[in-house]
Order: sequence, then C-alpha cells, then structure tokens
Amino acid sequence: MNTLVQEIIEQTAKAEPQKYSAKDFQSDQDVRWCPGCGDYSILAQTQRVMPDLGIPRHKMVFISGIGCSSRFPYYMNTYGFHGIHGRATAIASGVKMARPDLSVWVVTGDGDGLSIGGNHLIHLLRRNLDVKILLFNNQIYGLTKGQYSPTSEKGKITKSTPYGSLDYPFNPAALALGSSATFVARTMDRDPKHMQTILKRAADHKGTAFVEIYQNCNVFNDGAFFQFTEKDTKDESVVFLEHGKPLVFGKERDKGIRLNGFSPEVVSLKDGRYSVNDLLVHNEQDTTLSFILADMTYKPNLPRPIGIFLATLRPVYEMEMERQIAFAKEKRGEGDMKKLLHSGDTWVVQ
Amino acid sequence: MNTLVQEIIEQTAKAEPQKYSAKDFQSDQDVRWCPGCGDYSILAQTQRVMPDLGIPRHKMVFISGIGCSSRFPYYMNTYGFHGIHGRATAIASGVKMARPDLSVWVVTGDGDGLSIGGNHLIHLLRRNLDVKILLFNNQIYGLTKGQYSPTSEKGKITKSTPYGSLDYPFNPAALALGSSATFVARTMDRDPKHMQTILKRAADHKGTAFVEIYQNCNVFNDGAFFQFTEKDTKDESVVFLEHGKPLVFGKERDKGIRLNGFSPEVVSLKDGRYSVNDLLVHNEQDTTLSFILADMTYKPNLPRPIGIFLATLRPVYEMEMERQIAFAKEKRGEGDMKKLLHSGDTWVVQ
Amino acid sequence: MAEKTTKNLEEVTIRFAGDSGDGMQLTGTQFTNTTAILGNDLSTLPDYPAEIRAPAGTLFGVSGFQIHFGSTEINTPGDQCDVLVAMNPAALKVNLQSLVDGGSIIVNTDGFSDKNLKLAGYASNPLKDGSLQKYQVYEVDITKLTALALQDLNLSSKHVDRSKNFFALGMMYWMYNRPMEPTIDWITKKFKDKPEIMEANLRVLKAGWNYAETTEIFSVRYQVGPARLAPGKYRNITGNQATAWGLMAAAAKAKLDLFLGSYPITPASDILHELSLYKNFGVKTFQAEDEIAGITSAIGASFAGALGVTTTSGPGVALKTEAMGLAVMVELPLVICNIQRGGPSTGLPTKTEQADLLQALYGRNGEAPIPVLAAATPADCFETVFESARLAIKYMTPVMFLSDGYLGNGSEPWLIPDFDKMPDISPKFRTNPEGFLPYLRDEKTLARPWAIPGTPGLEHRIGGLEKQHLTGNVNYEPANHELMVKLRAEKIERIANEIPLAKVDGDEKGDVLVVGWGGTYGAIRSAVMRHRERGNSVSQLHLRYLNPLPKNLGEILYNFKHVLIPELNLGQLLKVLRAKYLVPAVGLNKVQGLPFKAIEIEKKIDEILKG
Amino acid sequence: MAEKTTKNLEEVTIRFAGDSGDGMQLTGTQFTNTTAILGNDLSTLPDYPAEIRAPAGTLFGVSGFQIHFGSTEINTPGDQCDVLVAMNPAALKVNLQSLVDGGSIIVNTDGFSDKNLKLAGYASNPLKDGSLQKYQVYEVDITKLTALALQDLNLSSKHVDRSKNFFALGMMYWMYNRPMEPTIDWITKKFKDKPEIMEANLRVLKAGWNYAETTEIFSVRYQVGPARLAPGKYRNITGNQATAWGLMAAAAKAKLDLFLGSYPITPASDILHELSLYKNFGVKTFQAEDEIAGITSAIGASFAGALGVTTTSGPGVALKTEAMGLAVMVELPLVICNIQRGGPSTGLPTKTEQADLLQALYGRNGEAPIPVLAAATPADCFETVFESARLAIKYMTPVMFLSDGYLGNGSEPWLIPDFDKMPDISPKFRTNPEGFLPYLRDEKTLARPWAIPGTPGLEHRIGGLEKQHLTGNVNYEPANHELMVKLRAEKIERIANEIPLAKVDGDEKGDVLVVGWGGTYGAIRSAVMRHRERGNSVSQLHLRYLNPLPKNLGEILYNFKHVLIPELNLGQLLKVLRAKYLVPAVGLNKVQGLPFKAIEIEKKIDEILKG
Ligand SMILES: Cc1ncc(C[n+]2csc(CCOP(=O)(O)OP(=O)(O)O)c2C)c(N)n1
Ligand SMILES: Cc1ncc(C[n+]2csc(CCOP(=O)(O)OP(=O)(O)O)c2C)c(N)n1
Ligand code: SF4
Ligand code: SF4
Ligand SMILES: [Mg+2]
Ligand SMILES: [Mg+2]
Repeated sequence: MNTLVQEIIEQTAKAEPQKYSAKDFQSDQDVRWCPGCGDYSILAQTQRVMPDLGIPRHKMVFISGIGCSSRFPYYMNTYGFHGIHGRATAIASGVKMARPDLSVWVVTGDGDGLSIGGNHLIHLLRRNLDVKILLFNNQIYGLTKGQYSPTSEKGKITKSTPYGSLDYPFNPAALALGSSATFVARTMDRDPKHMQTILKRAADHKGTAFVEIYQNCNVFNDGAFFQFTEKDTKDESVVFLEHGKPLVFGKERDKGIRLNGFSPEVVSLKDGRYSVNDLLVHNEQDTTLSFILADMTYKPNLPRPIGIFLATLRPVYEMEMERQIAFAKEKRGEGDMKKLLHSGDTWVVQ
Repeated sequence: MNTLVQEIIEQTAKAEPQKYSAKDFQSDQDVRWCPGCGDYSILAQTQRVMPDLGIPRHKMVFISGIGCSSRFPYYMNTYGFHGIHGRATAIASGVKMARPDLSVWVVTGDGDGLSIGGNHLIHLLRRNLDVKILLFNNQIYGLTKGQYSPTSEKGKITKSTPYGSLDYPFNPAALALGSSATFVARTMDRDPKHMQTILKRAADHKGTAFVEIYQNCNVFNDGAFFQFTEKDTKDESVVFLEHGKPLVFGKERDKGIRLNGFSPEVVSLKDGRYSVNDLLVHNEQDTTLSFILADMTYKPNLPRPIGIFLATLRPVYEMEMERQIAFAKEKRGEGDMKKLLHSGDTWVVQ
Repeated sequence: MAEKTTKNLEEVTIRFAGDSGDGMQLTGTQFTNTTAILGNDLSTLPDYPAEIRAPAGTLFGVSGFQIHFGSTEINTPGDQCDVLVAMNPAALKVNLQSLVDGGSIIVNTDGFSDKNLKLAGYASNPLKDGSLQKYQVYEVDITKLTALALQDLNLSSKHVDRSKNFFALGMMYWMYNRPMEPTIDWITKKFKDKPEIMEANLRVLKAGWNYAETTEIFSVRYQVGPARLAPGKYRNITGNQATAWGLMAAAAKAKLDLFLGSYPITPASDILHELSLYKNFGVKTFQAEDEIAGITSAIGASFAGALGVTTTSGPGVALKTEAMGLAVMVELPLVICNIQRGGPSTGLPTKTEQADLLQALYGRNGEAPIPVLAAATPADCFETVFESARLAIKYMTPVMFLSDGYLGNGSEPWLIPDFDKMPDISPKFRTNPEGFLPYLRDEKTLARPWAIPGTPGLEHRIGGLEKQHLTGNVNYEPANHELMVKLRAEKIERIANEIPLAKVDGDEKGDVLVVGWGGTYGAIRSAVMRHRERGNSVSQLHLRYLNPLPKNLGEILYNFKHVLIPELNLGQLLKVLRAKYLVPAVGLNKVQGLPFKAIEIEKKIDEILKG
Repeated sequence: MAEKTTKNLEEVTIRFAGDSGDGMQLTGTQFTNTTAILGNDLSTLPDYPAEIRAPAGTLFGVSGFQIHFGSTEINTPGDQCDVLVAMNPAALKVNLQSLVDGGSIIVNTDGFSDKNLKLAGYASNPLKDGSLQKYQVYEVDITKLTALALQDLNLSSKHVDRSKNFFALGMMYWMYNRPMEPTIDWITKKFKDKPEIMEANLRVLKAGWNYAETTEIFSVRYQVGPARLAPGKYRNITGNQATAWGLMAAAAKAKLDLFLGSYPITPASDILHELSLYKNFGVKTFQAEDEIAGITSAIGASFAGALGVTTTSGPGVALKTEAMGLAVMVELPLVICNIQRGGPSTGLPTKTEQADLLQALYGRNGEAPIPVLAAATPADCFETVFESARLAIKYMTPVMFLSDGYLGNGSEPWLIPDFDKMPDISPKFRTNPEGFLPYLRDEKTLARPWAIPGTPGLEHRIGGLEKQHLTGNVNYEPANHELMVKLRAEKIERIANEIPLAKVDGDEKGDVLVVGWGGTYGAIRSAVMRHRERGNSVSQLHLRYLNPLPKNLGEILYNFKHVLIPELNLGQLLKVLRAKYLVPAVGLNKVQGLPFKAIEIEKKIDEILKG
C-alpha cells in the first residue's frame, strides 16, 4: 500500500535540483541573539555550507531543544522543529526513522545536549542514525542567564555557584566515543574555514555525526575559548588533527605530539632529539587512537586537539529498519489488514 | 546550629563496632528471583563482603531503581530504597550529599542504569560522589519479561524485536570511562572469588565506583556469558586485569596481549616470537590505557577483559561541598536567620 | 469404561491456578480459544504476580486465569468461579475464597507435599482435615500421571514437570466437552522445532482427556451450547491485541505509516510486542531508551508525516506529560495509549485500576486540553483506538486512549469488522505554497494544516513557545496568547459537534442512571440488567468520550433521580461530571487492583433505591 | 535656578522602559528600594523579554519595569502608569497603551533615530507628528547629557551608553523627591573593583538629578508621603527571595539541613541562586542534570534526614510528576515549589500565569493526593512556603507550593517577622527499635515514623511498590491496597482539621463573594474595596490552602448569591469548587501572561450585580 508520504516523495523527486546560495538558507525571522554572540558565526558557516551539499532545501530539517543555541532552526530557511529541553536528539530520531529521505540536523547546547539531554544523545550515538549533531559548547547556560553547565570548568563562579562549581566537566568527545559514536569532531566559532570543512565532513558521513563547536557567550562566559581561538595564543594551544598527518603545532610548527608508551606528550622538533617521523600520525579510522586523542582534552601542558577524532562506518539504524521491512514484505508479502483480521482461529455464527 | 541529624550521628558514633557475619546482612524478606537466577550469587557475595568493610550495618544504604536486579535492597538487612525506574543514581546522590557519613550503594540493571537511567549515571560518574554502583548486566529486560536492552548484542531476537534488534550495544566500561569515571571494573556472577575482591576494592575506593557484573538471566537470556564464565571456555575467552602484571591468558597461560602501535593484539608465548616482557602491563592508574582496554570489549578475536580497568583519585563531590560549607561558616560565621532577616536595607514604621 | 451422564449448563466459570512456572496463563488461553471457537460467549481474567517466577509453592507466586463462558450473554469474567483447578496448596489457599459454595476443586495431589503446605501456610492438609467439606473435591495425582505418560521418552524431569498443565487442560476439555484439535494444532506449530517437547505435550493432553474419560472420579460431563451472538465471523481477541490492530487499521485507512515510539512497561508491553510483528505492514516500532524518547520520537515521526503513537502505563504517562504539552502546542497528530495499572508510583504493576483519568485530563502544565477516549471491553479497544487516531489526524492533536490491565490482558469473542466498510481517515497534506500559513486553521475543525518536510515551498518552523495566530511565529503578545489558548481549547470542544450523542441503555428517565467509563462496562451492564429483570427503574450510560463529553450528557443526567458512577478509583469521573453539570452524582469506588464484581454494583444500586 | 512648585500625591505609577541592554530592571529596582526605604507602600512588575539581549531598538527587545507606590495601601503594580520613561521608540510604542490619558512621557530624544523609529515600526516620528498630544511629553537628550557628564573620563562609548539609565534614575529621584544616597551606596559597593565605572555611574546619577533641578522643563516636583503601614521594621522583598528565606527559616525551625535539588528554569532560577549564597547556613544546593534528578535527589536527601526541596516551573513539574508519586508512596517530607509561568509547553517563559493548579492537584498517575498551598503576594511567599514545609514534615508528605512569575519577580514592603516567635516545627526522628514498624501511623496525623539511616536497629526498606499496612513490606493484596489508598487520602484530608478556617474579607453574607488564590490577591482586593466603597455587597475570600480546602468553605459559599472566581487560566479552581460544593460559581478568566488589572475584576463584579 502506497502511503501519502511516499506519493509526496515521489512527486517532488521529479523536481530538478536547484542551485542555492547562502542567502537561500536565511529565514524571514530576525535573529535574536545578543550582539557579538558566537552563534552568529555558526549560523553563517552553516548557511554557507548548505548549498554545497546538493540537498534540496525542502528536504532539510533542523531540530533543536531549548537554549540560545536552540533558537537556531528559526533562522534556517528549511523545515525546523524547536523542541523541548534536551529532547532534540529523540525528536530527530523519530523524524529520521519515519523519513530516511530527509537530511536531519540537530542543534543543541552543552546544557540541552549534555545535561538534561545526555541520555538521548548517547543512545542516538550508539544507534548510529544518519543524523548530524551540532553541539554549541559555550560552557554556560545562556538562555537562563548564566548558570554553570556540564562542560564548565570546575570551580566556576556563576549565579548558581557563588562558591565555585564542584562538578568535573564532561569531555564531550570522550563521552561520544565512549558511547560508540562513529563520527566525532570538534571545531570553533572563530575559525570559519575549519568549521565549514568539518560541517561538510559531518554532512557527508553516513551515520550519526557528533560535532562539538566551541562557542563564545560574550554575555555570560566571555572569552572561554580565546586561548584556542585568538591569534596570539591559538598556534601554541591548539593541535589540528589531520588524517594521515603527524600531529605538529606551534607558531613555527616546531612542536609535535609523540606517544610515550601510549601517553601523548609534547616534544620539540627544534632541539634535534625528535623529528616529524617520531610523531603520532593521525588516523581517523582508529577507534583506539581516537580515545587517546580525546583524552588529551583537559590535560595540562598538552595542546587542545581540534578536528576529526574519529570517522568510521557502521550500519545505519534507519537503513537497517528499512531493510527489515523490505525483508518482511518479501518473506510474508505486503501486509493486508483484511487478511490479518481473518487470520488464525475464527468461527462463524449463523 | 546543631541539627537533629547531627545529634543522631554523634550518639551512634559512640556505639562500639560490631562483628558481623554474612547472615547479619540477610533481611527477613523471602527472595523472589527465579530459581537459578544469577542475582542470587551477587546477593551472596555482597552479603559475604559486607562484614569485612568494618562499617556498621545501620550506616549502610542500598538504593535501586526498578527491575529484577533492583529488588536487591529488600534482601539486604541494611537501610534500603527501592526507587523508580532509572533514578537510583540520582536518589543516591541526594542521600550522599545530605549524609556523607553513610555508605551508599546503588544496585541497578542494564535497562535501569543504561537505558532510562543513563543520564543520571554518567553525571554521577563525572561528579565522583563516593557511591558504589553495581550494574547487573544480563543483556535483557528481565522484569518486563524479555525485551532487548542497551547491552544486548545487535540482531537479538526478543519479544520486542522478532526480526532482531538494530542497536549497537553500549560498552558500559567505555561509557563510564568516557564519563570521566574514577573507578571502573567488571566481574561475573559465576566467579564468586573475583566478585568479592572487586566488591572490596570498590568499597575501598574514595569516589564513585562503577562495577559491571555479568549476570545470567536463566529465564530470558540464559547463557549470555557462559563463554566467559564456564570452565571449558573461560580461560581462552577471558583476560584478567591485574595491576602491574602483564596481560597473560589461556588454559596454559600461553597467550598474551601486546600493543601493536596502540592496538591490542593477541600473541602466542609459545612460538618463541614473543615473551611475557613484550606484553602489555596493566596499570590501573593510567586513563589512556583504561580506554584501550575497555575498547577491547566487543572486538572479535580478543579475549574479554575482566577486572579493574581504572582506579584513580579525584576530589570527592560531597566532601568538596562540606568544605565549601565549612569555609563559608569560617568566613561569614555560622548562619543566623534572624540576622539575615534584618540585614540590608530596612526601615521602621512607627 | 465408566458410565458418564451429561448435564447442560447455561454458563460456567473456571479458574486455573498454580505456580508462575506452571503455565496456567497458557492453559487458560488454550481453553479460551477452544471455547471461543465453539461459539460460546466468554470473558477472561488473567491474574499473575509481579515477579517473573517467584519461588515455587509460595503464596505470592500463584498465577491464575479465570474464564467465564456460556450460551448466554457474558459480560464479566465471573464474580465467583464454579470450578477451581489448583496445582498446589498455595493456589488453593489464594483462590478458595473466589469459589462458590458447593463448587468443584480439582487438585494435583502431588503438589500437596508438606513443604508446599508449609509454604502456603497450611497447618494441616486441607485435603485431609475436612476443611473442604462444602466443596466437591477431585484429587488427581497429575504429576505422577504426567510422568507415567512420558515414561519412555526419557525427558528431563524439568520438561516432564513443565507439561503437566496439559494434563489438567485435557481433563477440563473432556469435562466441558471441548475438542482437543485446536490445542493439538497449536502445540504442533509451536514446538515444530522441538519434536520431543511436542510429542510430550500432545501425549499429556490426551492422557488428561483419557484419564477423565475412563476413570470413575468424574461421573458427569457438562455441555455448554453456543451463545446466541449476532451472526457473522468471530475471533477471540485480547484488549492489547485489539489496540495494536486498531492502530494498524487506522494507519491503513489514513494511508500513513504507523510509527510506535515506546518503552516497555507492564501491562502495555504486549502492544509493542504485537506491533513489532508486522514489519510487512510497514509498521515501524522503536524501543526507545525511555518514555520521553518514546513520545518525542513519535512526535518527530508525526512531524515527518507518519501516524505517531506511543504506548505506556501510568508511570510512563507521568514522564510523557511535558512532551504531550509540546504536541498540544505544535498541533500534530499523536495517539498516547495508557494501559492503566494500580498506582500511585510503581504501585501494583500487574493489577488493574482506573485512576489515571484526571492525569489524562489535567496532568500537564498550562492550559493543554486533549481529547480523551476510553475502551469499554477488550474487543472495543479496536474501535476506540481507531477513533482516537481518526480524531488525532482530523483535528491535528494528541489524543489519549485509555485502556487498563483488565482490558488489555482480558479477552472476548469479537465480531470481525468489515474492513472495507471502515471509514477513510486519510489527511490532506498541504502541498500548495500559495497562501500557506502553518497556523491558518480549518474553519470547521480549527485544525492547522499538516505540511510535511519534503514538500517544496512549505519550509516552516514549529516549536513549544507560544505561536502567533496564523503565522506560527514565536509570539509573546498578551492578546495573541489568550486567543491561541482559546483556539486550542475551542478546537477540542468542537469535536463534540461530530461525535455520537450519549445513548442511555434502558429508559431515558428513571430512578437510577449508572454512568461508567472504561473496563467497568461489563460489570455495570450485568448489574443493571439484573435490576431491570427485577423490574427496577435503572439505566446504564457508558462513556467512550471523556473529553469532550457528548453534548446531550447534561440533559440525560437531569432525567434521573439518582446518578451513580462506579469507578476503580476514588471518584474521578465523578469530579468531572459534578463540576460540569452540578449534578449530585454519587460514586461507588473500589481500589483493590481488581475489576468490579457485578454483585458489588447491584448491591449499591439496591442501597440507592432503598434510599 | 528655576522656580519649582511641589505637589502632593497619594499614589503614582511609573514605568521605566528601554532596550534589554538599557538596564531598566536595575533602574526600577533601585527606584523601588529607595522608595521602600521612604516608607511608601508599593508593588512592582518587572516585564522583560525571553531573549537575553534581543537586538537594540526592536519591539520584542523592550524591557520594562513598573512600580506603583503611595502613601495609601498599594495592592497592585497599577493598572496603568502615570509616568512613562521611554529610552527609545520601541519602548514608547510598546508601553504607550498602558499610560493614562494626560500622563507624562519622558523620552530620550537621542534614541529616536530614523533607524530606531523604523525598527519600532513608526512611519513618522511621534515626537514630531503630534500623535502624543494628549500626553505631557518631556524631551531630554539623555544620551548626549550622559556623554557630556563623562567627557573627561574617556570611557569606551559602550560604557558611557551603559550608564545613561542612571541619568533617568537621577531625574526621577528629583521629580519624586527621593534621596540618592541608597543608590549611591549601592553603586559604591557594587563597583568597588571598577573605580572608573563607579565614578561614571555616580556622576551620571547626580547629573540627572541636577539636570531636573536646574533646567526649566520640569516645573513641578511631587511629594508622596509615607504609607500608614502597621508599625514595625520593614524591608522590601521579592517573592523568590521570600521563598528562599522561608525555606531556610523552616529548616532552621525544624532543626534540619536544607537540601535543594533543582535545575535552572525561568522564573524559578532565582530561588536556586539565592539559596546557593547561604552555605554558612549549612544550605546544600545541587544543580542537577535535569528536573528528575532535582526531585529524586531531594527525595534521597529527605530519606537521609534533610528537608528536601525542589524548585521549578510548569515544564519542570511535568517531568517531576512520576517522582512525586514515589514521594507519596514512601511518605517522606518534600517541598515542591512551582513558580508558574505561561503555558502550555515552553509557552511564555518570562510571563506569569496560574494554569498549573489542576496539574498540582491531579497531575500524577494513580490516586496520589498531596497538599497544595499558594502564596498571595511576594512577601506572603515566606509564610506560605514555611507552612508548606511544616505540613510536609508533620504529615510526612510531599507538598506543592505554588507561586508565579508575577509574585516571584515582583516585590513589596514586608514587615519583618519575629523569628523567635515562629513555631518550632522540628520532627521527632524515630530512634527506639522497640515495636518499630515503618508504616505504623500516628493516630492523629496518620503520618508514618521518620527513621533515618544511621539509626541502629531501625534498618528498613521503602519503595514505590504498594506497601503493606504497618510493616511497609511489598504487598499486592486487594484489601491492603484499598486500605493504603484510603489511608494516604485520609492523611491529607486530616490536615483540614488544623489549618485555619477560611475568613471572609467583608460581610459573611451578601450578593457577591469573590474567591481567589495566588497572585490575584492584590487585584481582587482593590476591586472589592472599590465596590465596598461604592456601597455594594461584595466580599473577598482568598485561599492559601487549595488541598485540603478549609472545612468551612462550603457554608461560606452558600451564603452568597453569586460566587465569582477570577483566575489567570481557563477556570481551574472553578472546576474544583463546583465539583466539591455544587455551587454555580462563575469564573473571570484571563490568559495573557499578565496579572489582572483591578479594573477588570471591578467591571466583572458590576456585570454580576447588574445581573
Ligand atoms: C524542562 C525544562 N527545564 C529547564 C528549562 C530552562 N532552560 C532553558 S535553556 C536551559 C539551558 C540552556 O543551556 P544550553 O543548552 O547550554 O544553551 P545556551 O543557552 O547556552 O546556548 C535551561 C536550563 C526549560 N526550558 N525546560
Ligand atoms: C517509568 C517506568 N518505565 C518502565 C517500567 C517498566 N520496567 C520495569 S523494570 C524495566 C527494565 C528492567 O531491566 P533491567 O534494568 O535490565 O533489570 P532486570 O530485570 O534485567 O534485572 C522496565 C522497562 C517502569 N517500572 N517504570
Ligand atoms: S546569552 Fe550568550 S549564548 Fe545566549 S545569545 Fe547571548 S551571548 Fe549568545
Ligand atoms: S527474569 Fe531473569 S533476571 Fe529476572 S529473576 Fe528471573 S532469571 Fe533473574
Ligand atoms: Mg550553553
Ligand atoms: Mg537486565
């Protein structure tokens, strides 16, 4: 039995592809973030990348929870769903299972995605539906006016922690890897080019893509990531992960990451003791390595890894679901409600 | 101001320590698990270990959610709280913050702790309250009569998945490590001695201890772990993690785990190519290593690691909370409600 | 072979009882299906413990299954049973009080070991101490006879023991003149991969029959003729199966894919189990990580153009209330099935209750009205859940469908509906961008358009913040908020314009009107019928629609001297009707985890009539 | 220096309005505190957007703060304002309709750039096109004057701009004869680490005052004498602060540690913020991962012997309903604070509403009754939440305390209570193992004993499954379940035996009784007073206890021809009272995210009187 949805899909399949510009992805709603908020850059990069994906705008759905970041869908001229706090990943799962033909994006925050929404997130990651997750990490609750979040550094003074927070922060990349994610990456609001490449890679990945985006909340947590994003400190504080390349960093590219046993350490490439050949070479497909790299995150005297930690393939949930349905139809024939009603033990009363 | 609770604590502090036997920890309730259920063994080992902890029975609290496993507290002659589904870890957090003097144990299942309760679990782990978590993993929903769980192998045929489950299972150890847990271990219902040592170690750990226990549900998932628990296959399928010792296994102890780059591989100790000195040596305190070992879990042709993956120290949440309170009292003096009411801008009407 | 006489019976109630491990549910189900096929009217009541397999012989481990069948109209599982099959002392102890005086007891004597007697708390053996005098006791060593029948098969004693319930079944088949074929077929199918088990069960079944046929103990045999049911093709069905099928029928008639987002919970899990069997119908079942993901994934599926459904029980509903509010705000179709159980909190998971009505009506933050419908009998779940889905689609709203453990697990014969005659309930997805506004409402229903992702030119955004009338944009203006709150309420109220008027069963005016909802239907009907037979002016009104209520309900209530509302709660519909119509209705309330007995309602009516 | 005349006023309402970035909330708060110190009675209404800092100049970015103060009794923030301070066109556009005809407008002319006019949707400049004729308009180039005052400080223009609100404040201080000292002190404390900011703000504040004093534009100056409040020591307090302090007072009087398990949510977050300041009181605040962890951790804390509290708003309550059921079952003290906001779903986070009453009463699965109390005014939150805690401890039950955004953020002068005279509400922890049974109830209150971990010999286990009477063991027996359901209900009902009887404000009999609950108190009081002044037979009855209801409520209702129930919802208390007392009460319902204006209620009463 052909459903109404299938009819729509088939009709619109005929419509020949459109060429889009970033502008085509801007909705008619005025953007309500604070002037200077890092969210603006993320919105801009996303709108810039979308046209390159070759996906019709009407096939795209942006789904979010609650938070400043979660206002994102209102500003995208695609289908959008501003859900309830923490549930974007669950709503998105339903959309994707019902409609594998759609390109489904989740926009969430460190509170929305990791605090109240942590459970749906880790389950989506292990299931590996083909959903793209953009987690705006500003290490604070913005919309509720500045309480600490699950990624805030320990000891953080906020409205709810005047004596400093006590919680050890999540390392989102490690949490995602621990949840058996197939694609895990990290980028920054203030590195547009890098963000664009990462967004493209996420879009191309077949499966759940988890992208943590360092985002500056200039009202309640200004400068949280300046060490990694600002020119004067960035080169020394960040190591970019590039597949097949050794982990080199520093203004003069004179430092590298070497594995001492299995613990990463910084070595100088100047003093002649070590050369590039001694350095750890990144391999996106190695889960073990991805754990080692993610584990560098909060380690003092190690640069912050930015880039793609892991990009592997595993069967995609909704595809397997479709396969089971196809298999069942083949094995038992297209379901027939009338037949079913009359199946099994029945009897007739005259 | 001295609270009523403090009074009770002080009074009972005087009571001199009692010598207990396992029997002292058996409650008057008849145990209602199915005959042959692995839960019986876990209950027995726990009751055996308790007397060695030197903690008065009345200072112990067992807290659970809902599930067969979660009936556990009823059978322990301590304080107990059979909570609601998935929330045991959150209830326990409240108990421990309110009463650091208590020994708090959580008993949960793979559904209770990893499905509906996943979020509270990962947050408890990162906060590192001094709570002991026993997760009975039978890779099934027992109490609701046999649906697959977040640890069930993919493709599992159950009441809710007649065509086989589609979800990739959680690796509880990896998830715990990804949540920045400080103590992560795995043991088995059918290895009483090992379980007892692990339970003791967990009890001694200062901070959250996460213990995954392989448990046989002989009614709905019989034999799920027999490969690791039964004599004929155990030696070849399991590698026991011992701090400071190389990873050797096999009936003749003739196999070992070696790091190839950073990927574990099985090597033979017989063919002369490798000796024990080439093997990976376990170090409980190394987080990076713990990830590598946990990641072995579902890898084919690698033995299943059993034992303590990680045992490190990080400040304990409720202790820090007490410290802040002590600090505040010292800095501002013991709070005085009357003073507070009259503080700040006030005026008098005649 | 012994002389046997045959007696005719109009109706009879049998209860099978034993350990949770004894397979009493299976025995009962088999007896039920066979009885249904014979054309009897019937009603069943499974009654099992919350524990999976509580230790053998204990009181809390007893599992029971009661079936009431006859050649007359059967509305309840029976207030008391005429025959009790007790596999051990605990089963006897627990169920004796539900046996009529002079009733028959068939006991498995082997089960009456000292150990079991002690576990059941018997000081002395009731089979010996004469405490069962007022009953007819048939002592059969079922265990030994089963073992004998299987002697040469050298099965493990565990397997031998497992098949003894078929011996009891065989005896009852003989006693009540039922054919063994249906069960024989079932066994053959079920165990086709386990030939020795199949063989064993078949043998034991027949052994039981032959034992009853040949031995002296059973001198009479009973004949229960077919019921005078409306002509047509019938099947036996449980409430949960009817619910699953009703949802599938709705999806088919709506030309939508059915998506179920659910988390297992007693007694609702069987709907998930049933639906997951029908992948070839395109049914998508998603066992979510929790109830919140269950409902929110279903909302997502509805947004994407599927018929989103979530199934659960009280504690699960509690967790879904925030998301229900979201569904109210985004105005998408959604069916929430609550198979009620004993509460509060975890309560009594395997027992039945009706205490979630007020939660269904009011259990959300803010003004968030939704339609609420309740099924009256197991088979009625099919039509009621279908109707729930129809309203959800037509009015773009979440709808709460209420069933309960008694309906969900209970069964009755069902006149199979003519699927072709069922209405087309397919929505019109919006496709024309011309003048499209996400919250431009249908003039008649006030429903907003359903515009699904994938439709060119209809890109739009919805969410849980208050929406601007017509555009659906975020809007905090005072007047707009009040307008939207009223529009959402009005939309639900307007459903009353199309649903059938309430119908009184009996006289339109009179002394007592008994108003009910949900699973109390059968018991109320029996009680009211008895009073009418006794010439009393008593009528019945059973509500399927609890929100909105039928337009004519008020007038009807005013036509009766007394309004009685029996509920398995402390008086929830009572509150609703008193508030709305200011009628001095009174309640009959039972909160024991058990359905009403007809006699309980009958007595209460007597009291009222006496005044 | 210009001639200035001074006029006396009984009361006046001022509204400060500008961009969310303009610091209007701060300006309003400063003016409020100073006014309080002067001994005026007052009531305030902050009104800000859901966005943190919506783009400058936009309509949705407007943030307002209204204060109504006087020498007479002040019950509401004022139906309309007499003076509007508008920092830009958007602020004018949004707030003009709340200004009385002939009222004064003080505008920052610099804000009226073409860009801003366009953003506000003004076709022409209202300052020029004569559309403001019916008002008194004072044009002041606040921005320029501020810049001038700071010239030599070479601050960033951002900082200069940030301090212009103090100029407006200075002017208003002069105009209404308020001392600058309190604000000067505040600035000095607040910015002690930022001397240049401190200096700037101080200068600008004084500049504003001097400007008003010296220039010609303001010819009159107003005098508002102190109010005739009951003698005693006063402070100004908001509802959320009063709630936090009330909980602390309760813990102190109960000799328990206060544990708050909470998750941030508007408008409840400030209670979490406030309580986290008092670590030296031993207060433990836990920002949980979600609302469920918030309440369950609080339940755990109560089990362990603390006073467990959780604070939230509607959507959070929805998530807590399952755990509330658990608290009902395990019978532990727990205070759930719901600071209501506009719903359903995420709704209108920063607006006020009363639509969670039915959720509070019925929003749980199964029969799970809990006491529900509601505060009437900001200061009343202190006493009401204290009482909630007292009942929770005495009756071993979760209690729902209802406040709302209007009460939580609003403020009023508060006669500081005599802490020593407040009752000792400390529980008696069970310590004697002799005859201890976890569910052996107190004969009078039916409360079970509170036996905390750490007490030798009282080891016991509780949980969410139905409990056996007395022992508290898991029990599924029908009779026991019904008994426990009734005992739990009876326990809550018995609270009615000790709470004060309902008191009518006005005649005990008459034409109209206006019944209210929660934050509508002030508006109802004003409306009823006006009618009584007009000689009409109108009385007021305001309920703090919504469950159980005061015992005498029924009789009182029957003594009036008409019962009117104004609510900021679609009629929730209305349902409850109609159902319980079968009185034909009618509702006045407003759902706009705003509090009632007295005039709205006054008019409705007129209608009723006219009949
Ligand atoms: C159920 C529920 N709980 C709490 C809230 C209040 N709330 C809204 S957003 C938010 C946190 C936002 O933090 P984050 O996800 O980091 O987003 P950001 O504003 O920082 O971008 C909270 C607690 C809510 N809206 N709903
Ligand atoms: C809120 C809620 N949802 C669902 C259930 C039903 N339920 C009870 S236990 C359980 C799963 C138990 O699985 P697990 O935690 O693995 O425990 P096990 O029985 O296997 O030991 C479920 C789904 C419930 N009691 N409460
Ligand atoms: S509060 Fe922070 S995160 Fe939110 S919009 Fe403003 S700057 Fe951005
Ligand atoms: S169902 Fe499985 S887990 Fe539960 S008690 Fe029985 S054997 Fe144990
Ligand atoms: Mg954030
Ligand atoms: Mg399990």
